[in-house]
Amino acid sequence: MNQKIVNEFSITVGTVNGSGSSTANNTILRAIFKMGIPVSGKNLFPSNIQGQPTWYTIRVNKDGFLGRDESQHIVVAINPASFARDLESVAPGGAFFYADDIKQPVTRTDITAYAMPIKQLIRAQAEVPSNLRDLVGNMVYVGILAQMIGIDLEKIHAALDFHFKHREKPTMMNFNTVKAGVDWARANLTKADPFFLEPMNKTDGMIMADGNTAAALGAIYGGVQFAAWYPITPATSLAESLNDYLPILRKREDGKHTYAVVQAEDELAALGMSIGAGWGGLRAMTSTSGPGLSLMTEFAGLAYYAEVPVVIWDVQRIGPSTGLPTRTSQGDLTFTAHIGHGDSHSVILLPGDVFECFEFGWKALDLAERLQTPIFVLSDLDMGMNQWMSKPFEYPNTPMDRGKVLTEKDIEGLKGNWGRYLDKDGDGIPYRTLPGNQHPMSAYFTRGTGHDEYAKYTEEAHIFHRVMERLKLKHETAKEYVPAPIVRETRGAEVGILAFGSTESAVEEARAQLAADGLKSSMMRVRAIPFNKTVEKFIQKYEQVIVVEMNRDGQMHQLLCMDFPALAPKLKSVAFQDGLPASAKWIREGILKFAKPAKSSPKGKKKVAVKKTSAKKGAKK
Amino acid sequence: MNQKIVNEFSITVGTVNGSGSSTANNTILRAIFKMGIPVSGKNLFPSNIQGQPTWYTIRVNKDGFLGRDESQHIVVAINPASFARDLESVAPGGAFFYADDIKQPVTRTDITAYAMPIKQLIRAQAEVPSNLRDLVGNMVYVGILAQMIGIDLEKIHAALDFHFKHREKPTMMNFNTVKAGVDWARANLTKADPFFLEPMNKTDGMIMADGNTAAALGAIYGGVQFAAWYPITPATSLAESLNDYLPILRKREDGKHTYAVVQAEDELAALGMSIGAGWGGLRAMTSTSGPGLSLMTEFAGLAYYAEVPVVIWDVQRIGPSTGLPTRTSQGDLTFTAHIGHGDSHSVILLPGDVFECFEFGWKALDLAERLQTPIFVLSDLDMGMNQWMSKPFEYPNTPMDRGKVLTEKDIEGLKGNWGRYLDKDGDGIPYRTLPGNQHPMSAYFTRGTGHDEYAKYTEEAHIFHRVMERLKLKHETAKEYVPAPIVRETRGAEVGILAFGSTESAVEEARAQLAADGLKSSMMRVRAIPFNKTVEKFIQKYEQVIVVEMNRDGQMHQLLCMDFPALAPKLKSVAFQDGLPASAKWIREGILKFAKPAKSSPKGKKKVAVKKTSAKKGAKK
Amino acid sequence: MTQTLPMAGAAAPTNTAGLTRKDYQGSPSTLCQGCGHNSIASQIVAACYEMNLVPEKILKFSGIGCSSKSPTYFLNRSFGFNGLHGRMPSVATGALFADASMHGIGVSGDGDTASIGMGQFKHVVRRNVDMVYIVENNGVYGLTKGQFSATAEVGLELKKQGTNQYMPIDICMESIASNATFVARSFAGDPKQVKELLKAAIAHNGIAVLDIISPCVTFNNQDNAYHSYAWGKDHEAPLHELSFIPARDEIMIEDIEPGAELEVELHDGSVVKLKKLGNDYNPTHRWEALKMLEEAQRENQLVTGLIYVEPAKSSFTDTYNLVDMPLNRLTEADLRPAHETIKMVNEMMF
Amino acid sequence: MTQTLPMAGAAAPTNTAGLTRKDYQGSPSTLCQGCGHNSIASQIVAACYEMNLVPEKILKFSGIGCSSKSPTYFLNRSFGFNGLHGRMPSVATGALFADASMHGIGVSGDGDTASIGMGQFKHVVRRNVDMVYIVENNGVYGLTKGQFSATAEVGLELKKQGTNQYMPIDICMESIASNATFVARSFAGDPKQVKELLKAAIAHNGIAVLDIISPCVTFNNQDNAYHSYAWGKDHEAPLHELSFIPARDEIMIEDIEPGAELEVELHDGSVVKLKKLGNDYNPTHRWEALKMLEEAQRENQLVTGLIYVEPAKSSFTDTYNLVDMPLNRLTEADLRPAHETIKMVNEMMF
Ligand SMILES: Cc1ncc(C[n+]2csc(CCOP(=O)(O)OP(=O)(O)O)c2C)c(N)n1
Ligand SMILES: Cc1ncc(C[n+]2csc(CCOP(=O)(O)OP(=O)(O)O)c2C)c(N)n1
Ligand code: SF4
Ligand code: SF4
Ligand SMILES: [Mg+2]
Ligand SMILES: [Mg+2]
Repeated sequence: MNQKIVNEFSITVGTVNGSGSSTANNTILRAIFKMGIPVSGKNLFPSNIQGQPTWYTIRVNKDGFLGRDESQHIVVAINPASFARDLESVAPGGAFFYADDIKQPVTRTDITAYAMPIKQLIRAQAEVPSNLRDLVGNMVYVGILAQMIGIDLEKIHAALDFHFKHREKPTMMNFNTVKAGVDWARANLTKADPFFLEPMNKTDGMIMADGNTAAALGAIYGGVQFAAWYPITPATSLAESLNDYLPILRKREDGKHTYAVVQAEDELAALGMSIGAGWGGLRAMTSTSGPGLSLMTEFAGLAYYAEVPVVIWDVQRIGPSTGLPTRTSQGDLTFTAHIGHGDSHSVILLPGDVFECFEFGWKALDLAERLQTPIFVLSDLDMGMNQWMSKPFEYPNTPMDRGKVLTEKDIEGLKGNWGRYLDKDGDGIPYRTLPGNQHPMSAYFTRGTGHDEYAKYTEEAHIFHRVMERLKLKHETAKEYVPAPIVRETRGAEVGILAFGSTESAVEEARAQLAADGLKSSMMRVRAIPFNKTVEKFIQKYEQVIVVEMNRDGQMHQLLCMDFPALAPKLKSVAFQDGLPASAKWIREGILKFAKPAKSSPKGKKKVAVKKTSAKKGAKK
Repeated sequence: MNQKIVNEFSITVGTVNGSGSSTANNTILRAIFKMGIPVSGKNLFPSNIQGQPTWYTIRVNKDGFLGRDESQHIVVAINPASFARDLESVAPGGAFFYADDIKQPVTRTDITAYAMPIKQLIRAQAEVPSNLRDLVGNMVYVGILAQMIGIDLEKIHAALDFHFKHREKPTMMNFNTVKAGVDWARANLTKADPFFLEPMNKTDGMIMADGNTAAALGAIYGGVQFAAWYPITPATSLAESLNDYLPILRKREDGKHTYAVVQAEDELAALGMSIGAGWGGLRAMTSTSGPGLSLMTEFAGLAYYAEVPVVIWDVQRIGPSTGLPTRTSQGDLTFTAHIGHGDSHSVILLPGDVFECFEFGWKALDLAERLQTPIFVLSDLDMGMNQWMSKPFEYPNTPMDRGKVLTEKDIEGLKGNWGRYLDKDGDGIPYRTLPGNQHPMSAYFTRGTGHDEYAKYTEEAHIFHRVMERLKLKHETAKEYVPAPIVRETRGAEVGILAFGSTESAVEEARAQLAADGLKSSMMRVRAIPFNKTVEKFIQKYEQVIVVEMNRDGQMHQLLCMDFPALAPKLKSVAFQDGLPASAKWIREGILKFAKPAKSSPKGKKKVAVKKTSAKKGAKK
Repeated sequence: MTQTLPMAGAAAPTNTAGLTRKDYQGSPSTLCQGCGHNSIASQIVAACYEMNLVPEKILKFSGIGCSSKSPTYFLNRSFGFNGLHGRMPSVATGALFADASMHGIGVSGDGDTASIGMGQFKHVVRRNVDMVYIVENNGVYGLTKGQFSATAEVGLELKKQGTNQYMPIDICMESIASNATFVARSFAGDPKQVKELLKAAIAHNGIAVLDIISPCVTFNNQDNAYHSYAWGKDHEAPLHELSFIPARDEIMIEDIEPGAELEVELHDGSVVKLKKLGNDYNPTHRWEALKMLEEAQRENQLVTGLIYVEPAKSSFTDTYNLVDMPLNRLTEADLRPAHETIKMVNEMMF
Repeated sequence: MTQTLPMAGAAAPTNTAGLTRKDYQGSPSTLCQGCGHNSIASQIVAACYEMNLVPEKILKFSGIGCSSKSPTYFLNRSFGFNGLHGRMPSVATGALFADASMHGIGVSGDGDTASIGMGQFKHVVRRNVDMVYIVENNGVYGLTKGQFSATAEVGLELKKQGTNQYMPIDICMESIASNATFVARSFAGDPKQVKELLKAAIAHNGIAVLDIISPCVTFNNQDNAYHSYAWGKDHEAPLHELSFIPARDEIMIEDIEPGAELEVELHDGSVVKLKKLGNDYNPTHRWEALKMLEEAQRENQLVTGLIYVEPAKSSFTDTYNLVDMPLNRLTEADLRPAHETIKMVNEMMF
């Protein structure tokens, strides 16, 4: 056995979808999390319902780098159909656990292989009814793995207890199966691989959640009142979480509802309804992914021009077109920034983690009403559907911002002398009234056609021009309101790195590796469009700013060049997309194409321990 | 009377829509054209059907500058509702002809006013039945104007004869009414304004046409076989022209059809049908404007990713949203360039005049099949619906390019060993087969989901990546095929000007004015996206390149900055939009913000004669 | 903009809401003279006035088209939303949640509803959203100058468009097929019936579809010679003059007795056969309604009156069991969960 | 990829097209075991084989959904286009112009057709496009894991989705309302009937809508406890295990006599009442068809068989009077006007 590798490896389980292995995988993830070790889980699932190969990867990393690791140190192979590629995917020196009923040869000698008699062990579990053997059988590999790498059984129990909502019977049936695995492994297997877990205290006070749940919860704390949606992977669970949590968190004594969630007939209708509700004065949102967003184009333009508050979550998957519905991407950025015919520019929020999904969940609703415009929130499949460690969600630290709304009294005070699209404050944001306002001078007529400051129809060239210029001013104003970027400067940094969204963890890991290589970098994570002054200053400060993103065309780079032509020559693009979450590997390699580390490695800094195998792009072939 | 102003002024007729004045206005336009004088006509019409103010502007310019002139030298006021603003709009020193039944005071003394007894004169025309008096009455002002500025009566007769398809009766009834106007004016009016027409020979061999008719004709010469469309201003007349001319130009002995034009239920269906037809091997197209284009977003992404040839004409009107349906714009550029979620980039053609509408009408079909991708052609309302002088249309000078298509024989030769998405030639363009191919190995399955080189479904990361990279290569290849820019270099030019589309004439006029001011410029008119080497070289050559366009956000400037970050600091944006066609005035003023003329005016060059009044942006208030 | 209008409820001469007819008016119409859509707008004014509705309690919606311009021509004191072509239903559906005590009146065209808007139309019907859905049905696209719509008669010929090949979509049958709870048909030139049906529709809880035949005086010419005007007595040279639209009067019909038929000649000489439902017709049988419509289609008749009604059903918003206070008057206290809940939420996350 | 398949028409053992059943097969299905969609795919293979169709003369179309994946599971030798969600009709409409001698077979789902695709569905029906339009109807969105579709039963409860509030959309009634020329309904578990109706549909000139009830074994559970499996004999703790999908067999029914009824229990215990149309039923009366469907809705029955057919009409492409040669085989000589015409065109411009 090589030197022990502790809390710094990744585990991949290759199985068949519809086989119920997600309970098993979640149990492993949660147990490790409860051991205090930083951990993440990523589900690589097919776009069908049953019978196709699926993989779940768990990464443990004592330093907290939880982006995708291109190396698979431990592979658990349950699916005969993917056995060969699973075997091939194990990093040299890694461990390979496989179901012994798969009658295929283990041809590699550079790894440790363990055969697992899963079928046999589950049949021996008398309490498991025969129709559930396939399902509960997954717990066998949990037990074997627990024994071999050292997952705390108490934590496994806690994870099962949580999963089964504290119902003892199923918890114990599953736990007993885990223990059967443990017992068998203890009796029959000899540890020959280097991977070990040891308890830490790095997850104290943290939670585990996915971005879609976080977004829904954030929206609920933002007082969401109306959501219309149409099912689409990977956004579906966002709307479904609203259905899950609204009844709990907005329960009232009288049993009545302060909200409505509507499954629309398609995405055009979903956004149309949300726009109607937002116009009506409700905190309104919709959630979708690429194809749905494309269908929302015309309505997005209407909301922009008619100045209707609405929030649009786009949980990105890889496109164009239907693409790979179950793979992640940051590919909708340029499209969203200029969605719709004619001159337009969008306000876009870019949450970087689950915590921000929650935070932007409520902030987006504030911003929509403040700016009277659609607010797009671009999450992605990796952030939205996978489990992430996170700081606990924080209660909103500012009161709800309902924006500029005039009540009956206000209108009376103004003697009716107001204009829906008048810029009274010089910030480009006009005042609005809400339907139901009983003042006889409160009403106005909303339209997507040319209108003047009093919302009257017009075809006058100079008025059309004036209104459009005000919208431009409003976009300037938006810069003051949207979340500022996160800047992490390093003294003596030779290069600036600019990233956004779910790549954060992988970028930080790459930075640490580069620092070890001798290349110091500063980092800015952009959290919104339009870009504010801080973004410009950061770019100004560095000779080169490398823009890292998970798409083909370098879309953030495109938008930055558009907005900062004078600085464009400094901006370099590191962009890559293949549907898999970002890894430190391609980021590091990409950055090295532009910036070379100083010759000598900096004093004392140890090499980052994670071994690099000859990993390929797009891991699995 | 001031000094005579010959062949260098503009005439605006203010009337009511639905009143049939377009025959009158067209008659004036055509008669002047037949006098050999460069002339253009622009219709400023409301987005309704009857009863609203509408204006028609005719510009005559001996130097051939035919863009919009912000000054109105001669105004004809027929509409009581717009009388006051029509009166106000006359340039100082100008002429004002008005219907004497409008009982409103002529308050200005700096212009020449002529009252016209239209009602009275038409009632005296015995041959005009009473129900047609309003319609034919418009001929009275044609006659009066003809007499006062010198329109050749013979040419008026020719114009009427053409309009009435050589039917004598209506031609004569209208012509007699014109003559009644002439006679009355000769007897009753004294010329007091400086505007005169004098015959020239500058229109010899030229034709007059609108861009939509030209586009339809071009498509017919391109062998269009399938067009699906949905009515929308200002694109409707493109599809309707297909209906007009296909039966004439593709008439067959057997009375059968080689084409189908389908009015779809909406734009989603229009593009869907066209994609189906393009996939099936037909030369297929659709035509629309902004809102329709927005609705086509999802299908456009499918065609891009599944590599289906199809042509999409977007006759731009001003947006966002419904905007002003009857006003022009170049505002769909950035949106079109990145239409659809996910990574994508479009091939866009940018015709600059009616001649190119015809030319790109057939070329776009060639390109679509050559590149196997949607080809967007961005025209605009001004080019599409207004009458322009043009070189005669030219018969296509290259045979049809049907692209890479494999027949039964080819497949047999390859022993079926082909892949729909295999890049055999290294240019990113694969080979396709057409439905109906009877070889048992010819069939493939088209999808918007992930696919490999053999068109098989895949979720493999590296294959998805590889296919997307090939599409990027194909976009590079496109640069060789799309129309090259038109470059007009001036020796010693201090500045480069980059423009596209219908602004050409106004830009050239501005350049002439600037040259007279002492600022020399070179000009490049970009005709397609992706930008090719010539574009890059032009930008490299000049210290400053000023990008002129008719939209708010400087969209061409945006796209150039994205594509040429290293050159971005040189690129300056002159962008303006208010729905009116571009004028030399704002272009010149915009350019002067960046580039100052050399102190001394160049020797001998006379000032351009057109007088500048204190014209406002958005002319009419 | 600064004059103060009377507050609803203030003493005033006319109706029991204390409002005059003027308080229900809209801006001047910009539609063609004689367009059927104009008289529908007048009847909306009349119906709301006579029902003593407060304009502030009404929401107006429309799509895009000549018909969809109408909401600016009635009820200036009501909020209105003129949305996208074919997408009126979704905007209305969302907006009506804002304050469920308000009435929704939507105006659409046959192109807006039956072509591009077919999907949203069918779904707003299916959901039984509480609103009046008026289709101002002229068989053509007015605003884009006379293309066929999906309700155009089969065999109709139009210049530039050729001959319509398809069976017309029957708005009423479509509504009933999708389980509409109120379906009626009328003719714009029959203001009395239009008004009465409007009143019934406004009073209905749930979707009320009103298919109103509203001739386009400008484009719907069955005559093959599109816009042809005879030049001189001999009629020898008909001319196509697209840009001239003569002023015409709207076609108004006399009262039809229940059960009676009337042939109405339109401006272009084409004829529609109207038939008023008899007193013996029972509009609560879905089955009878379908039968009647199917027969009328074969007879080429337009049967007018209340075709189907199912009064008992709860409307879309009803099914959401909303609080009594209009949702858009709720405040942070009602909408943001209490501070202490955040701990619970974090615990739910594991 | 290099093996040579027999050319159509070559001598071969089985059908008169000289092809074996294998020549009609597709790739292995990736749908759930027991999914009704799979057996429909098999019947398409069987029908085409038995009708001696040449696969190269068939075009396959679909939208997005489990159902829409099906075209890869039959007729590998046919060209196929798996387009966008709800937009199969438009792609098919355009593609069928390419070579009017080909047959079109489209497969869609109830979500694909009746929710997002409602507009295109109604219009492809109205146009009478010559194709078979199969709706694999399971009342849910399978591929997105079990939300209600617009054909879901009213009152159906699903975990996370709540209770369905709306009346289901009846694909057959919708088709007839929009003047479909061939409308039939069947049950995936009745392969004989499915096959016979498929054959009739393929033979029909014009749109042939086939609404096939095709139970989703994985998500369509009327049982409130979504995916609940009893743990132990006492059934005390039902569990929600979303990621586990047990293998199940497809439900197959015995032959029903014409006119007879059969109650079929689905995997989740819910029951559908099937009734086969009797021999006395005349499917050429639109009127009778509507009546029958309306009654069946009230009786909560699914009536199977050929519901309506109108054989005489000409299809969409017929009305275009196309040349005999497939349009996509025409060449420049057919398509580009002669050189001399350009002069005439320029003269037409003034
Ligand atoms: C997405 C989109 N496509 C097309 C149009 C152009 N358009 C405006 S109105 C109209 C048709 C209106 O017809 P209808 O609804 O029957 O109304 P009418 O004018 O006949 O009253 C069309 C196609 C548009 N505004 N938006
Ligand atoms: C524009 C768009 N919206 C949403 C989706 C996600 N989606 C995929 S399949 C599907 C529903 C399919 O339901 P149905 O047509 O009934 O097919 P089934 O899976 O039940 O056979 C949805 C909503 C999509 N692919 N595209
Ligand atoms: S065009 Fe027709 S529908 Fe439009 S306003 Fe005129 S008469 Fe009415
Ligand atoms: S989820 Fe349902 S519809 Fe989809 S394949 Fe499985 S059983 Fe069939
Ligand atoms: Mg209409
Ligand atoms: Mg379904």
